[in-house]
Amino acid sequence: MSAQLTAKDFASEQEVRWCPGCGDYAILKAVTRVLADVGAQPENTVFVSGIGCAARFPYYIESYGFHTIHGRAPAIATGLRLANPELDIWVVTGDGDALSIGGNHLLHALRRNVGLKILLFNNEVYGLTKGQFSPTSRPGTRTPSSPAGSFDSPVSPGLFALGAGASFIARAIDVDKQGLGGVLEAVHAHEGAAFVEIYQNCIVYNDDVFSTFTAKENAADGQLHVKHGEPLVFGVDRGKGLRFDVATMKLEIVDAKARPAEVLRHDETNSTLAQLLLAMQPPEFPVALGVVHRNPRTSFEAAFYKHHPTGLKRTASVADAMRQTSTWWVK
Amino acid sequence: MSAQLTAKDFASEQEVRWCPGCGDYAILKAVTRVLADVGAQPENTVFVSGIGCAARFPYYIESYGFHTIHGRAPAIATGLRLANPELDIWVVTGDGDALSIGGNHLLHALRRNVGLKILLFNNEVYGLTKGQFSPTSRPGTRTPSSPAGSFDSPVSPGLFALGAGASFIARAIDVDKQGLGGVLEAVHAHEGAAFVEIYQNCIVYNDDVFSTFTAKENAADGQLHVKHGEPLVFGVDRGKGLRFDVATMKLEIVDAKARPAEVLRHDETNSTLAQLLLAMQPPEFPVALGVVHRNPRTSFEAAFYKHHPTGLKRTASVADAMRQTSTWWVK
Amino acid sequence: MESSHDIQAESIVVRFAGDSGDGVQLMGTQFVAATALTGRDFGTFPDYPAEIRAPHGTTYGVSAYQINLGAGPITTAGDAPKVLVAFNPAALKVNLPLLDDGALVVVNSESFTARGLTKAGYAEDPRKSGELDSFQLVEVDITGLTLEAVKPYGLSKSDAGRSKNFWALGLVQWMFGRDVGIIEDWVVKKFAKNAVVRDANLAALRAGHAYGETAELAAALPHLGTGKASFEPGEYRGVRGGEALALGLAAAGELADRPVIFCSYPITPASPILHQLARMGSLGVGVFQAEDEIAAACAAIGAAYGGAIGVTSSSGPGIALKTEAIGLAINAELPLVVVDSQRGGPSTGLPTKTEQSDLYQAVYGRNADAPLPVIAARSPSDCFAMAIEAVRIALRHMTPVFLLTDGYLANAAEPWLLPDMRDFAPIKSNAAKGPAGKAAIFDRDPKSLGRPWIAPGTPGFMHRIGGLEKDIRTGNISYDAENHQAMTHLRANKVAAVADFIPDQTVELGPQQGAVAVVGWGSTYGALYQAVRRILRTHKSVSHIHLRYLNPFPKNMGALLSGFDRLIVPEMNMGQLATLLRDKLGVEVIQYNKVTGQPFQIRELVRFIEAQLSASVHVGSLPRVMHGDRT
Amino acid sequence: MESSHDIQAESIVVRFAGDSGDGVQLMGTQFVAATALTGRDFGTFPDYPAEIRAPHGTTYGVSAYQINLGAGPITTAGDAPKVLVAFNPAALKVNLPLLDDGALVVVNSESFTARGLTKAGYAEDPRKSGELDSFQLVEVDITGLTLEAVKPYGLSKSDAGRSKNFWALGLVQWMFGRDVGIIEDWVVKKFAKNAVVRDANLAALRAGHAYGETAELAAALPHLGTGKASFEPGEYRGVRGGEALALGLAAAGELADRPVIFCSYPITPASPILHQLARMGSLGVGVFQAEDEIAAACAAIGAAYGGAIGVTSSSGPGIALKTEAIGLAINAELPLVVVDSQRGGPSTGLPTKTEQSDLYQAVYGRNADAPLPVIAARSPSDCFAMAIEAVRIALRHMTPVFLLTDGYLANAAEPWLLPDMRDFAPIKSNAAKGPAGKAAIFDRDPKSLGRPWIAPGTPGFMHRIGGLEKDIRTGNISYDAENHQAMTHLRANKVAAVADFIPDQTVELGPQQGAVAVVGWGSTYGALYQAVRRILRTHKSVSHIHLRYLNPFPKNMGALLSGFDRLIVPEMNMGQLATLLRDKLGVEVIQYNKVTGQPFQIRELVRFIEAQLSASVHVGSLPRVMHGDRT
Ligand SMILES: Cc1ncc(C[n+]2csc(CCOP(=O)(O)OP(=O)(O)O)c2C)c(N)n1
Ligand SMILES: Cc1ncc(C[n+]2csc(CCOP(=O)(O)OP(=O)(O)O)c2C)c(N)n1
Ligand code: SF4
Ligand code: SF4
Ligand SMILES: [Mg+2]
Ligand SMILES: [Mg+2]
Repeated sequence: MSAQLTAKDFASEQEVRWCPGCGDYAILKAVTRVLADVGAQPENTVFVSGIGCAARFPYYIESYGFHTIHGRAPAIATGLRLANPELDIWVVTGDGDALSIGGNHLLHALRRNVGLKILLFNNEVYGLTKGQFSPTSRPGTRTPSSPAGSFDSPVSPGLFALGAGASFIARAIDVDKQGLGGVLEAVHAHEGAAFVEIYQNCIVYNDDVFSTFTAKENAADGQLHVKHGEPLVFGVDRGKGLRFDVATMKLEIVDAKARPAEVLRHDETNSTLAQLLLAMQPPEFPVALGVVHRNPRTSFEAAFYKHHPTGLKRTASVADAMRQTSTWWVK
Repeated sequence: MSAQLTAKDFASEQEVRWCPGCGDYAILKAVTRVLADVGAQPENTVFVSGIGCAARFPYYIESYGFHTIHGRAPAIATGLRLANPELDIWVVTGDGDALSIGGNHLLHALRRNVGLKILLFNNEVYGLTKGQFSPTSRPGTRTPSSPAGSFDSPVSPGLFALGAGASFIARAIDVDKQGLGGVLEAVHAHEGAAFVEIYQNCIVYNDDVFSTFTAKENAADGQLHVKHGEPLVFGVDRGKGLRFDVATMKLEIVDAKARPAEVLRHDETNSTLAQLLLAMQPPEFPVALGVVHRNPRTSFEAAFYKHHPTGLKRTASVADAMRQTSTWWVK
Repeated sequence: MESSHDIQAESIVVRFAGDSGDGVQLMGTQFVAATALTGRDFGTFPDYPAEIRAPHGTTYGVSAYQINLGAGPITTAGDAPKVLVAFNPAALKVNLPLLDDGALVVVNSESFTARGLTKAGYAEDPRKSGELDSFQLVEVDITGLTLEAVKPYGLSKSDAGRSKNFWALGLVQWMFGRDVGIIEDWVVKKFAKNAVVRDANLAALRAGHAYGETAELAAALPHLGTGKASFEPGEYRGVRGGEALALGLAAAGELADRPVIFCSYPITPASPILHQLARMGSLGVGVFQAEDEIAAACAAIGAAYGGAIGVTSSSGPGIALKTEAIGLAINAELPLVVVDSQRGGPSTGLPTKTEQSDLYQAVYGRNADAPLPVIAARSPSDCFAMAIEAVRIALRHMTPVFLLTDGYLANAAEPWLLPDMRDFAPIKSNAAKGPAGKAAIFDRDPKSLGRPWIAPGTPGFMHRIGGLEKDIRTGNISYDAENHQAMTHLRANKVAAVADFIPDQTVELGPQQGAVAVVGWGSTYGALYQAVRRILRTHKSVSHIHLRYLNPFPKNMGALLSGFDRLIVPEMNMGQLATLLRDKLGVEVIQYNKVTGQPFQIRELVRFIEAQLSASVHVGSLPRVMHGDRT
Repeated sequence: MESSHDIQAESIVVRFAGDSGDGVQLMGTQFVAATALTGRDFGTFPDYPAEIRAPHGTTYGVSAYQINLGAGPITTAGDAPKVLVAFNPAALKVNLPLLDDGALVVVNSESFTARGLTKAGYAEDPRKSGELDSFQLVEVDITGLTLEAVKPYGLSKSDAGRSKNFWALGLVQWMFGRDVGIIEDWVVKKFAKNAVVRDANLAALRAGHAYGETAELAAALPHLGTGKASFEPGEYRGVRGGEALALGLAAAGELADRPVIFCSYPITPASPILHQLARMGSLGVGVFQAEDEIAAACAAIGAAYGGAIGVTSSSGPGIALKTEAIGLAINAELPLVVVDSQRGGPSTGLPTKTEQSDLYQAVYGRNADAPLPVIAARSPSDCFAMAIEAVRIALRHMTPVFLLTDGYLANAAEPWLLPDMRDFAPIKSNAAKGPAGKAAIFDRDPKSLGRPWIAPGTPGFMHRIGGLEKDIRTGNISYDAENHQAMTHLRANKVAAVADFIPDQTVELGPQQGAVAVVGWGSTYGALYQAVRRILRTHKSVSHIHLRYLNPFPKNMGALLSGFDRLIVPEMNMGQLATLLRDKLGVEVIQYNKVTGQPFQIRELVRFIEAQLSASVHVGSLPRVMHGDRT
């Protein structure tokens, strides 16, 4: 492996063309930094995206990149994965790209556990097409296509991924260097499909939609950063904790200092806990961030190559294969 | 409303063309019976299907029917629902039709909570195309397209529906008259999207794949019929019960007679319990059957018509509308 | 007093250009509103950047708005602007190549800083480099003068700067010898909720106008004057294709007395139709924003099955995804309107650029023999009539219908003589003829071959339909060989039957027969019309024929075209109508193809057509395919 | 000793028919295997019911297998069977209309019970009603004699009955004067795991054969004899189109020395290719069964991007869904093979019936100007060669390529002279010419216009591609007008360049120029060939031209066709090649269209062509479109 590269080395020569102040800039910065930190090699790194503002991402990274068509990135990346399982393949997608038109491919990439690092930039809006509501928009969102407020009930990316059988589910905030950085490193290390929902601020069409928990003043009570094996606490000086009440089969918030024993510890392998954490919503509950669920299992490409032990190298000839049935000679 | 109709009245004149012994026959019988029992009217009942053996269903029911294209029935039914919210709309689909090609539309019909009665006939195989593995096939399934055994990890229809935010999730077995009948009645009564997974035996391409819990001798220990508010017990003389262990955040089986207090009671509104029940698999656990989850919320069409209080009747004229901007006269 | 360099002409093309944030689109639309009231004809076209909001001052962030105004008939936004107002160096750089010789160039001098010039990619200040010598340059510190004017309202510098466009608008109004009254009225209405902004904009507007008045400057500023249009009497408004199309669909619902359910997934440049219809609930229009284009097409089919007017809309890539579903509508014989707002391709291509290249997809682009009617709008206001026509055909013949429009029509605006809705015949659909029962479902109208439209909920008519081949009489599934042949003919005959209901093809301009006919379709109407009009002035024999019905062709097409020695077919694609003419009529055509994402320019068409006119009549000797003006 | 009614002919058409459960398909394939060894040429076609396993004894549950055998060249499964073996009344009812006059009809008498007759929809027993008078009826209690024969093995009645097909096969073998040796060998191999079944089948087979031997019966049973074919020397096997196509794709991988990644979603009649390739892992073939057709096309594109040979396969409705993705492959300039196994349509249509109606979709069926090469296989064994050709074109020009086949080719079988793989040139792909760097990515081969194929993982060549229009030099996104025009031309020229690499169009049969040429494409090859051959015997001047390259056409096409007074274009669609010929070559053609889901019959073609030959040469006086024989 060649000399350690820096974040700069992963910045392509292309001029970045997001709106000034777009959350995508912060994500781009975090990704290039992590690529450098984990010692990724540009030639073995591929960014595949669909269509959308988020999907512009590959142009700005000095690696291989494929800006494909709307919603299909996971399917294209799956084919690429089978052709070359050695690559680091990142899929960058938006809430519309991934969950509106692309929902089916995301479902199947996750349940098959294809080795893809999937970053979903959720800004709860269709940015590139100028601001219509998306499947993650909250009811009542006023947009050009919902002037009186949208009335679709939204889907939760995390719960959807869990239902699809994802082996890795994480969450982060665009401008949270540390949180996002940590998640991206875990993503890079995961074999199989790694799914990350990144709360991304669209300053033009959906500004501050996440501020209820991303804003400085709301961070302490609004964010719960989970860590495997550690108690699920949050709030100013981590004074609040999560407790599970078997009677109601629901979570509740308790004084972590007063009743430490009752506070749940995070188990990233437990999907029931994952469901409870992913379902939490402000203001009643904080938003769970970090690696919420990680339960490794055989990746799709590993299973595929178990069926192709020679790695798609030929071990027989077509000349023989065409004779694998009764043939006859004419003299 | 006219005279009470019988199951026979709901049988169309079309000759039924499934393979002799196919589980679809039993389901057809149950559906016609329930339609009669609930006093459905043929002219206000519509069966919409995609493509597959299951999707042949509409031909055999004396009602309106639309045998559409592969995977798209939920989308077509959504449009029909908006055009006429008074109808009883049933969507009949297979595991391939609903979860392979149709996954995206099913996701969105469920999260929007469109008033559709969705029956998924799961035979864990593509029947109509002669037996290839499907997204619900177990790993190792040998089929024409997986001669050495399939290696896709399957998706759980129930968990997928839960992740999509379904307001109603039930399960039944094709030949279980009572269980299936009860579920279908609940489906008929539900407003919003009602999702049912029916274990259906494909005698030709996947015979007995469910016998581990459907076979008479396995029924007692293999099936848990849930009922809202009642203890979650099963086994011979209902001697076994489900208990939740907070330490492991997992279910365990206990002696229901010895420790009745610890046995969970079914709460169909609790989605955490739903996840635990839907995830249970034999042989460790019984298969949960009946109405596993029911948590009513505003249906999509209700929200739509709140925006169209006059029910898409005109309250203004185009002649006026085209003048809603500055106009000028030329004399 | 007249200044030497005043501009007086039949019509004048004006262009405003600046950053996405500079509000040139608003400035343009207000200028047009004012223009309309002066009895001028006009054509406009906005030129958006592909990026939502590109970094400030960059060339790819430049937004422009072009207006062609004066004596009518004006049918395009004009070739080369005579007047450019550029708010920054990037705007100047991008638009300079488009200008007519000697054009008036008003620049915002404040923006010509070193930083602004580099951002625009200018090595040297164009004001000094001499590259503006062939133009009339007028430098005005628009920013500075605006800040000055709005100071009383104590806005932040950046907020205050936002009034620039109103200041410039005031100045332009003065140059055209108009006051700013009606713009003031609009500002007062528009910013009613925000008094400070309202007053700042008003102040800027008036200041700009006053700036022209001030004697000592007048000399530098030319007066601009155009001829007046002679309009047919009536009530007019300005309209864009997207608005007209949305209104047309609502009107069709009114004429058919059925709800319209519009199912779409956003995509450029089709979204404006979605946005317009989302506000037309009171007109009996329901809008469903689907999860993707397939769902949108399918939901529209479901709505049609349910008895509503099902419409789906997209652009090329999205239409491609609807292909399979459209086949279902053909087989199930359900009415469906598919609106295709064409854009540059293939694949994602050039989303914000215009093109006419989905004609193949509309006519031939399905699996199996799957014919359907295809029509196209030819101008912004024509979108209204053609939307009604599309619904009329769909309901009469019980078939999906393609309505083609494009990125140019979607955004271009023109004056629209408001129609009297009583002039449109009601839209009838086929009712069951026989008694209740399945037999009635496929008991077709003998002329249109349309079947009765019977929705679920109707007692006594329960039946099953689907995508499998059906028996021509009973509608039951049929794999019978002879029946499939018969159904295949029926589907072909049904589409052919449309020709029995549509008007004969007419000649727009020029003789009914002669040496050369220029045959076009869709949004090129305006440019072809003007080109032929110009040539006719020189007393040469040339005619303009413009198609709105592309499949089937009007019945008289063959006869009409045979009356011309040569047919020139200009298209913004590689020759798709040319293919249709060869395939369906067996005629030989001379193609003129331009695929640049830009509308035709009148002058390039004139040049090409005149070349053909002077060329020998022997077609063989002519190049069969020519290509667009690359400049 | 010869019985009066023996059948001796150049070739004989035999048809086996019974319930889906009766094993007629197995019977057919074994009879063919035996036939091959006797040095006869053959063509076969199975006729499956649409239902998986329809209720026993119903007409729509009938499965049939037809073999045309004898002196070559045999290129179809034959028009009218001379021999029918019917296992039950339904099988008789369905197949009787197909038979040749005086055909031999062997029926299983046991099945002609009242119940069996009603299930088949017979009001009256056809054996008594006289409707069999014009045939030679032979009644044999096949079931009874089979049970008799297998009694020793103590099978249940229903299991024992399963050996029926072997009993009948033994009898047919005897009628053709053959022994049952090689069938015995096969049974022994096939049922090695189940001795009882093996022995029962062997016993039935021998009993059927012995039944013929038995003197007193021989009289009733005719001997059947055909001419011998004169085969080119070499090693042969029987092959179906699906098998040949799969082997061809694997062979292409071998010739290109790249893995083949085949991405598909099951659909009739394309699935056999998927099933075959799923067993070819050792040939470097990876199979991905995707969640839908869109994912299949996209995964194949991703695989191609990754440096593997990406192939996707489907039938009409599934191909329609791939349309948008194929446009991406065009814009990104990635190699992709799209195999379209055509079937009856529109929409779901007639899944199990054959048709040639996706030619429009392949050539014109995309948004925008999106040209790509289209080729078609003409016989089962030709699928092998054309699969290799499709990959060769895709890699050379870096473009998606359509390979058209259909339901007939997929399932029909014929003898295949096994090729020597050394006769195929290796398949080359474009390597980077220049030094490492982005510049190399679009540095095209000047002849093919194909760009270098550089996959992720290659150091130094990191680059970005996508579906937006790109700069013709740098490959960066470009919205530039002139560049879009240039790229549009480049895409057109690239496809046109394919013609510089493919062979000239040849004439299959008949003179190089003359009165009439019959021009066809795809699976109609065999029928057209025989029809023209028959007519040539009558010394009339007619030629057969069959296209394998449909877009672009071979360079000499225009010149070649101009050598004929009239062109007859028979197609199993409404005239799609006819459109292409008019569009691309401007020629006038006489269409003969049949859209019944059934392959052409030689006799109907002969009838039509001869009518054209005797008609006056003045084309105008001829109906331009004629339709297929409805019987
Ligand atoms: C087939 C197709 N349909 C629709 C579009 C238009 N389109 C492009 S991006 C987009 C949605 C973008 O939203 P999201 O995925 O959330 O990305 P964002 O722009 O918000 O980052 C849409 C509808 C398209 N390009 N292609
Ligand atoms: C667009 C399209 N793709 C593929 C097919 C072929 N096809 C028909 S049904 C089917 C799958 C059927 O499986 P499932 O939905 O489980 O229904 P089942 O037959 O098992 O009841 C497939 C692949 C089709 N008809 N249309
Ligand atoms: S529109 Fe929103 S998401 Fe898109 S670039 Fe601008 S700020 Fe970012
Ligand atoms: S194939 Fe299977 S699912 Fe289909 S009809 Fe036959 S038994 Fe039923
Ligand atoms: Mg978004
Ligand atoms: Mg199934």
